[in-house]
Amino acid sequence: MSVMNIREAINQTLHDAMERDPSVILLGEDVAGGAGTAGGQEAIGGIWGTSTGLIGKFGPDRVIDTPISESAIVGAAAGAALAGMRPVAELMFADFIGVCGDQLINQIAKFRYMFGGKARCPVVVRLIYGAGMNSAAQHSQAFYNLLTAIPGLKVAMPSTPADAKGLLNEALHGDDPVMFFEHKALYGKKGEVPEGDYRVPFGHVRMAREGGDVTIVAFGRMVSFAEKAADKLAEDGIGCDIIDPRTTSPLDEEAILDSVEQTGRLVVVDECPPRCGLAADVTALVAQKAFTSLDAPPECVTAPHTPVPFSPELERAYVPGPPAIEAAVRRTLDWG
Amino acid sequence: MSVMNIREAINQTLHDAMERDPSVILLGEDVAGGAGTAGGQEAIGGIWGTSTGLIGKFGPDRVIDTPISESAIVGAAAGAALAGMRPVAELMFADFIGVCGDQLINQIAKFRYMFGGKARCPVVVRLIYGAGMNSAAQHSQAFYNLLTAIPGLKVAMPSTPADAKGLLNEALHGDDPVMFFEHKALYGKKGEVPEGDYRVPFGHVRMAREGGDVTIVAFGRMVSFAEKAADKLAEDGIGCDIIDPRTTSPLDEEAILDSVEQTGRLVVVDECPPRCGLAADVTALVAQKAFTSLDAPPECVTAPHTPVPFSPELERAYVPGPPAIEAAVRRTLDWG
Amino acid sequence: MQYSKDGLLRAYRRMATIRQFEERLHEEIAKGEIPGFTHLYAGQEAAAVGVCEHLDSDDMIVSTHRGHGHCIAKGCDVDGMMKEIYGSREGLCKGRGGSMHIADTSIGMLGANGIVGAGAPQAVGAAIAAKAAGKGKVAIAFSGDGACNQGTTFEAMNMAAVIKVPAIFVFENNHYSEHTGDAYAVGTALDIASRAEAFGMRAWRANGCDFYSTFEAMAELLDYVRSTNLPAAIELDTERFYGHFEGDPQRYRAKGEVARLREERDALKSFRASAVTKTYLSTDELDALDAAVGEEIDRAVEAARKAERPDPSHVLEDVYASY
Amino acid sequence: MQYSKDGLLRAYRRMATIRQFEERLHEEIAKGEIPGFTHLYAGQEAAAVGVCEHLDSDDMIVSTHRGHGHCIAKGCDVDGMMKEIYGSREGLCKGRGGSMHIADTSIGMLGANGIVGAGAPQAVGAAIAAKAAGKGKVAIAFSGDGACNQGTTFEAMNMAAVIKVPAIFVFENNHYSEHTGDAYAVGTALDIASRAEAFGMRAWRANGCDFYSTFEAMAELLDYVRSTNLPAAIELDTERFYGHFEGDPQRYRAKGEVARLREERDALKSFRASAVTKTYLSTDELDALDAAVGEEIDRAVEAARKAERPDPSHVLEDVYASY
Ligand SMILES: Cc1ncc(C[n+]2csc(CCOP(=O)(O)OP(=O)(O)O)c2C)c(N)n1
Ligand SMILES: Cc1ncc(C[n+]2csc(CCOP(=O)(O)OP(=O)(O)O)c2C)c(N)n1
Ligand SMILES: [Mg+2]
Ligand SMILES: [Mg+2]
Repeated sequence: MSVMNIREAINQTLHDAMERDPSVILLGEDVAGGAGTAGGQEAIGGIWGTSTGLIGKFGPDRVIDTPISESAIVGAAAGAALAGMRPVAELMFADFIGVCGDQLINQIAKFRYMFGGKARCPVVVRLIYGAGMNSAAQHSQAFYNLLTAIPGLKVAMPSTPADAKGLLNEALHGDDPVMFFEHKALYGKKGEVPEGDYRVPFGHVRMAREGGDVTIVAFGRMVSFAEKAADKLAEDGIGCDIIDPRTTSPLDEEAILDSVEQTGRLVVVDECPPRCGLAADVTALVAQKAFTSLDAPPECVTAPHTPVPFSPELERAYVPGPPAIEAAVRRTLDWG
Repeated sequence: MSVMNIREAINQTLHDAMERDPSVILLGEDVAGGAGTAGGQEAIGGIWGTSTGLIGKFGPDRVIDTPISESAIVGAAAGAALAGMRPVAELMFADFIGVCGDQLINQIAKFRYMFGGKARCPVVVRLIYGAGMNSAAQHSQAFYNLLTAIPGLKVAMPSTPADAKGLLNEALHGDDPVMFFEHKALYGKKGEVPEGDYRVPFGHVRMAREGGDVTIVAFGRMVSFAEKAADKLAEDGIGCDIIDPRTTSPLDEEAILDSVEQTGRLVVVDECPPRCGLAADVTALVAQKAFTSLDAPPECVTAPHTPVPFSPELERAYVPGPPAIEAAVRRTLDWG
Repeated sequence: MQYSKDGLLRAYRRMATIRQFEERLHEEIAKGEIPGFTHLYAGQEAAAVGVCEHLDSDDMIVSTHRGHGHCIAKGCDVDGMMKEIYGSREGLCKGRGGSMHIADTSIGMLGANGIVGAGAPQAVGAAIAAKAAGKGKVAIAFSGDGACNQGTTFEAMNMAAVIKVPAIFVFENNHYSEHTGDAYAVGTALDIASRAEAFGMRAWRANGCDFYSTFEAMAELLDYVRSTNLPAAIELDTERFYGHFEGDPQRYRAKGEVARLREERDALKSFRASAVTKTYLSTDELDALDAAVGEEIDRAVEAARKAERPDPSHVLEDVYASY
Repeated sequence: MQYSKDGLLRAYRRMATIRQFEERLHEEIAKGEIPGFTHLYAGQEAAAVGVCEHLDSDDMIVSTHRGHGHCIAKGCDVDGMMKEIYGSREGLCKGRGGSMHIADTSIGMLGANGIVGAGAPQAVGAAIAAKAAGKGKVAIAFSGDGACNQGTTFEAMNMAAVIKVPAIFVFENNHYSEHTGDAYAVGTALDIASRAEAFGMRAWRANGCDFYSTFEAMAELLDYVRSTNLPAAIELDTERFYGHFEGDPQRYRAKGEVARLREERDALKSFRASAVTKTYLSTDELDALDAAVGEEIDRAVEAARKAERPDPSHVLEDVYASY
């Protein structure tokens, strides 16, 4: 075990994977940075600090700075994967899935099925996502809901450094395309990370906390907000189960249902707007499969049905926060 | 009133709008057809028969055949709308939203909000969608779930000729961007259509049937399948409320909740795969807001979590059909 | 250029296979035997074969919605293709793909594609893999005159030039994208190949209705690409003999256009003419090949008709490798 | 070319306003006064102003993430911009857009855009509207050397050429896209303008650090576009004086690069030099303008600091015109 933040955990995992497996390549805009400049590529180390040191070790044939051409980036990753490689494509902002959407939803997602199960397309797309930095409507979105909706894509979103390593490493060993969501506001979050070839299987929740009175299912950055809310509630003797699904596709339905069967109460916390999102998805799951267990109406705590606003005051109102979660939990308990 | 099919209703509405309002233009691939060929543009009349006769009447400055460049098509529509026009952009297949996703989800959807409420972007995007013609994974998708998830877009999907006219006409009068979904298997469906400037306001369901025992919410082509299932159930004296939401954004929550409050039973029928879709969306709505009314677990009848397969046998298994709806209704009645 | 007799016979057989495969599909589709919608490649045989005769199974291609010809030229199993098009469980893609989605990655056929322009970036990625393998292999994207207007195609060309990989962009200009003429839809000042040149790569031009012309230009191009690992492009002037898809009334055609094309621009005819005059091959040999191919196609259709149908339960298979 | 004194003073004032606006933001951002991330336009003033001085409010522009200069040049209210960048309720976009999303459609400024390459197709649509209005108006897309690699930019150029509308593609080549040099990322054989030519449109080239050079090339270009309703392009060789965004450590720069650029490629300096030698304007007049602009910017910052903040409840406004 060593302590590091999520940025470092991702960086380390990429280093390890590229070391271990020569078919792993990284491509994206400024993943090294500095190509064609006086400063040169080793000076930069990527925009987000997650690819630091890679170009020096593995060179420009494996750490590929690209033009601003997201369709070509993801498309090239798709083609390289069909040809036997394991490409990691970086989308500097998850907001850019619209620019390369077809390669995600009609290509990578469908090859295996459409081509009769023989083609293999193990692309890992790293999507840097999320609000909280006043980056406004086109650089703050979460969008994991849209990709969770697509059969053929797996979707992961770690909220701890250990899971960042474990899930990314798992993705880099699997044969399926994985959409790997990294929250920009979580990069600095620290924690213990197991050494070596540590993997976290997809489709298994992390029980972030066990409390027994209410089930909170929270995604990505929302996990820590749920924890804050739970701390407050604990002062009043209210115990929360906090479930971090870690992957939304596959989703560990059982763990969620098990918890709700105990607590009878569900609060889902999602950074996306409410319509056709994961809050609805999990709520519908529970309504269908744990119908008799529910003692109160399920609660969805989500962003509002608006674009992400720029101004700090507005963005704070936009992002679901601990107070909203706390209130929702109390509503489920006060109900009836 | 006159009787026509959905194709004709759309064609007539486009004719009327272009006649009435010189700022209405139509653009897309082969919306006229025949540009740069010996046959000439009037010979073709569009791929789907929905734009027949337009080029002859309104000429190539208003009925614009484009190169195969969906981003430029929707982007040009966006720019023309910001500049004061009312463009109608045709996406030959809804499956192509990935190719022009950014213009839909980050541009058209956000201008009004992001630019302080002053910009107006009344683009109508016509998306031809749906399975049932053995067109395989990349030409059969519904995808209205993905666009319903996006704040700033309105989403309509008529299932009758009258609604096709009324909703399209409404879209062409409004100041918001509208994603208008036309099911290819419904084009030939006939019905009475009111004359003149007939409009159907968004956010109001059509009660396709009132039965009182079970609430079926069905989208697009699924409405007719729900009707078939309801005919069968009627033989056993089971009465179904069939709700055709007509627009998924805005969604007429009240009408759905009212019906469930009466029936206590909900079946949602959606042509999309199950994750983060409208079946989950409506189920979550009801679970939250009509919790005490539900007498049985809600049922979601959707496509499976797979791409659309080519083979007729497989596609039939893929598309939710009357038997699956009937079975779901019976499950809600037999429950407990 | 020197040709071997075997090589020429093989090329002819491939072209004849494509032609007969497509002509036969045209008939069977008219009978209502085949589900979905189908884009026939007849008329463009010299393009697919003139390109692919240079390749082995380590070289890779990505194809289009009009992919039967590329598949056959690259060596896909004709029986498996026919079964796929019929939607059989025994098809190359288990009946899940159909006409527009045939692939066999094991022989470097990375997939036909229903999305116009989606393939070109994928060829760039395959070219990254080809370069990494270090054996002078290449990756080829087939695109049409319509696809050359899709942003992805441009991005792919630029990226291939920037990252310097052996990607080859083959533009089959059959002068139509669906119902629209290239004279309208391609804004290019000169020709499609000149677009590739504007991205800083070398480009060739050839007659895509003539095997020799395409084959020889590709020989030069491949010499260049295999030795430099740099991208290149070629524009092939070619024709399609059927509609955009089966069922297309083709009202955009000039009167008698198809008859004229079949007279003047038939790759099989022109091959026969030159092959015979150049004395490598006799008319008898070619006739014999035609007959053999005819039997092969008959057998393929017979087999496809009888092949196992998918079971509804199969719909859930193979979405993921593991779940 | 003949210049009027008023015209030159106006152009200088606009350029000085952009420069001081950006220099001041640079200071205020360092103090932590301003939320979000901000891309400064300083160094490229001659480009925005050299283009926009030809336009009136019926001509339209679409801009980029680095949009302050375009906004000011097109006539956006400087106070309103500053308030927007501060995130105030009184900002041009009510604080919902911020630095990257300033727009004022009422004066033909159709929007800055955070998505690289998104603007070019929008300019094609605006050009459709311009052509329909029939008054010789144009629509202009500003793009960078980075944006010239985005598929949407190519599609837009092709479509403008095909449908024949007065769209103008202005490429501001400041030689960097984020941390990458154009020497790497632009595969183009010749220059960016040559890409536009490959799509069949006329293209110009000018010095985007020199007002006269840009202005004169644009005069020619606009004559051509307004009279033909055909698209055109121009590549402007220019420089950015700050990082890609505020906070960028700029490790990709050569040693002393910015100092050299400020010495040799400063549009305000070069304007002063020629303006004075050409005797239209005196140094005093320009100094007075600088001072006036300085006060205007002071007032704008003061006002932005004091302006009303949004209320959390405002988050729900204006998503739709009607719901
Ligand atoms: C992204 C996308 N847009 C539109 C279509 C519909 N479509 C299918 S084929 C085609 C024409 C393609 O023309 P071209 O590239 O010249 O190929 P050809 O059909 O001539 O072989 C179009 C528009 C599509 N499949 N994908
Ligand atoms: C589609 C998309 N990809 C990537 C980015 C991230 N990004 C913002 S600005 C920029 C560089 C743009 O370079 P250029 O077009 O030269 O404009 P400049 O910054 O030099 O003004 C990048 C990559 C983005 N905003 N949108
Ligand atoms: Mg073609
Ligand atoms: Mg630049």
